[in-house]
Amino acid sequence: MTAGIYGLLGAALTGLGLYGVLVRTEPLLRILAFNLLGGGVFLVLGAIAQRGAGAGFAADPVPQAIILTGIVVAFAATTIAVALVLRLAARKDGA
Amino acid sequence: MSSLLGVAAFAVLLTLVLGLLRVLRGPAAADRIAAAQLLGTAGIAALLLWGAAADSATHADLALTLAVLAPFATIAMVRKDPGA
Amino acid sequence: MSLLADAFTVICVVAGVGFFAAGTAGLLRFPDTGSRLHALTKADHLGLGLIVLGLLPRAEALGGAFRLLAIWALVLLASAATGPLLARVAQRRDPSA
Amino acid sequence: MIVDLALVAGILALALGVLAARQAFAAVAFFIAYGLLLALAWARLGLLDVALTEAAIGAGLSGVLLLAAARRLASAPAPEDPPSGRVTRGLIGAGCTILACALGTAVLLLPEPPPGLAAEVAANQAATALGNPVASVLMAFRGLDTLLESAVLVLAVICTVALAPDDGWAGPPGAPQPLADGPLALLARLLPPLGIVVAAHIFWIGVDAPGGKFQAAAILAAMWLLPWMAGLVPAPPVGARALRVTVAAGPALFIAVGLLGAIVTGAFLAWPPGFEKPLILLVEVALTLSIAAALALLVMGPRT
Repeated sequence: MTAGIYGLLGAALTGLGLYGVLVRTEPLLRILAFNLLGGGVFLVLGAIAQRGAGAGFAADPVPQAIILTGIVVAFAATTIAVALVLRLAARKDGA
Repeated sequence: MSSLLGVAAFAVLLTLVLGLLRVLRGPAAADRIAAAQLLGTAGIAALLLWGAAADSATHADLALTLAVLAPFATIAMVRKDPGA
Repeated sequence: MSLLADAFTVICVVAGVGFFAAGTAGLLRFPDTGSRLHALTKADHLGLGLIVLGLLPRAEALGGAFRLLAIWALVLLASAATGPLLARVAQRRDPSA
Repeated sequence: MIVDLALVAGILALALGVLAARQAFAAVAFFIAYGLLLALAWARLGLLDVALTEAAIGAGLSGVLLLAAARRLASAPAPEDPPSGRVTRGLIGAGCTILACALGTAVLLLPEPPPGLAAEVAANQAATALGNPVASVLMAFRGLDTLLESAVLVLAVICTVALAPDDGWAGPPGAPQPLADGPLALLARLLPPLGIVVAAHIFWIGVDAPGGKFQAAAILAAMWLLPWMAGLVPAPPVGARALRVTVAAGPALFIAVGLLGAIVTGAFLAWPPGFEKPLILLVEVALTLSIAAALALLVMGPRT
């Protein structure tokens, strides 16, 4: 049941994040919304991992490993996005 | 005993969620970040209590990670721009 | 002996939770940033300290107790360093306080 | 159960706060608190490896990156797209609601028992000589994912450095930091030694319990960033050979060991039998240092 609650939270965050990415106009807020979207997807995956607990594990380790990889890759993508936004801002100033 | 620790963890978590109101209301940026730092400490306390209730050492490691990284958001906020 | 240790744990944890509640109340109710910071740094870290103290008798080994104390020390160090910084920012933004 | 509902309510409130925030600063503050609560939620779900990563990256490094960006954008805002009209927003809202409802239904309608790979992992875990199943998956069963992920980090560093303007190229990464005084300088001297010990602890327990290289690397990166943020030490120039070698060494060693596996056992990234544990630990140490250097460079960002 715990997994169900967090899975629903993940679904809600996915919808909210996607809405923010599409509707907000400030680049930094779009990046934040994109991270909310990512967090939602990870939570859905995590809920599935927890439901798949078995063989003596608290949760299915394969989705867990995928979430770990996903968090790090999402962070790398965020840093590139932030660097791009800062560069855009600096360019507009210079032009 | 462990159920009592669980209740204590819940109480700390409740203060954490109430503290969110200050993060959401502000008004100054310093208020928000200070409240976020309090949330960090409350989260550490809740994790320690959960860990003691469940006899899990990993919860304490998680609390340790949070404790090491706790000051970073605050420092990032108070750093002035070198030019300004 | 174990009953005594349990009583110690209960008293300390309950007191610690009380400090957390007081800190949060101060954070929500105090009128300006400065006093809110005061509520936060005092009550909050005393609260964590009491909880750490209460959990010490339950630590499984010396390592566990050391880890608990290290967590508290780290939080104290962090708050000692960031408290003045935050207060300076609050004063710069709000000279009336 | 009530605990979980309170956490979920808090996370949702913060997510709405991020979306509705007027200033970037407030949105980032909400996002930092959101990352903290998300780490607690992972702990409640019992996915402690993920909780540790989220605590280190979501609540720690992201805060530094985003607050610095918000501060720099406050003085020189980036160009914005024109806001979409009311009808468009309504349609987007409806679409996102449908997506969320569909996902929620999918979560609730998962088959019982849900399909999973836990049994396969349990059956083969002994072969990796690691006690932490997640570490087994990361280093052995899905080793290619981990290798590609470290390659993604190297690529991200290259992208970030390439974004520096011509006059900032090959200088130190990140905007120069003002010199700190008093409490911050003290913290920047006291915390890194403690943090490195904690990182080593988290790395070492990761062999048999939740923890491991990403988490340790994130803490190490933070410990490098702290003296830089306090203005005590300048960042080394991006062109410094030691820095480039550190960033590339982990993935390179991983590929080399993978090729060794290809020669000895006939499969790329297969660990030679009998040497699994020492080789995995060797690669993990190298990866930790590489990931830490890459994360720190990514948080500093290009010199602008």
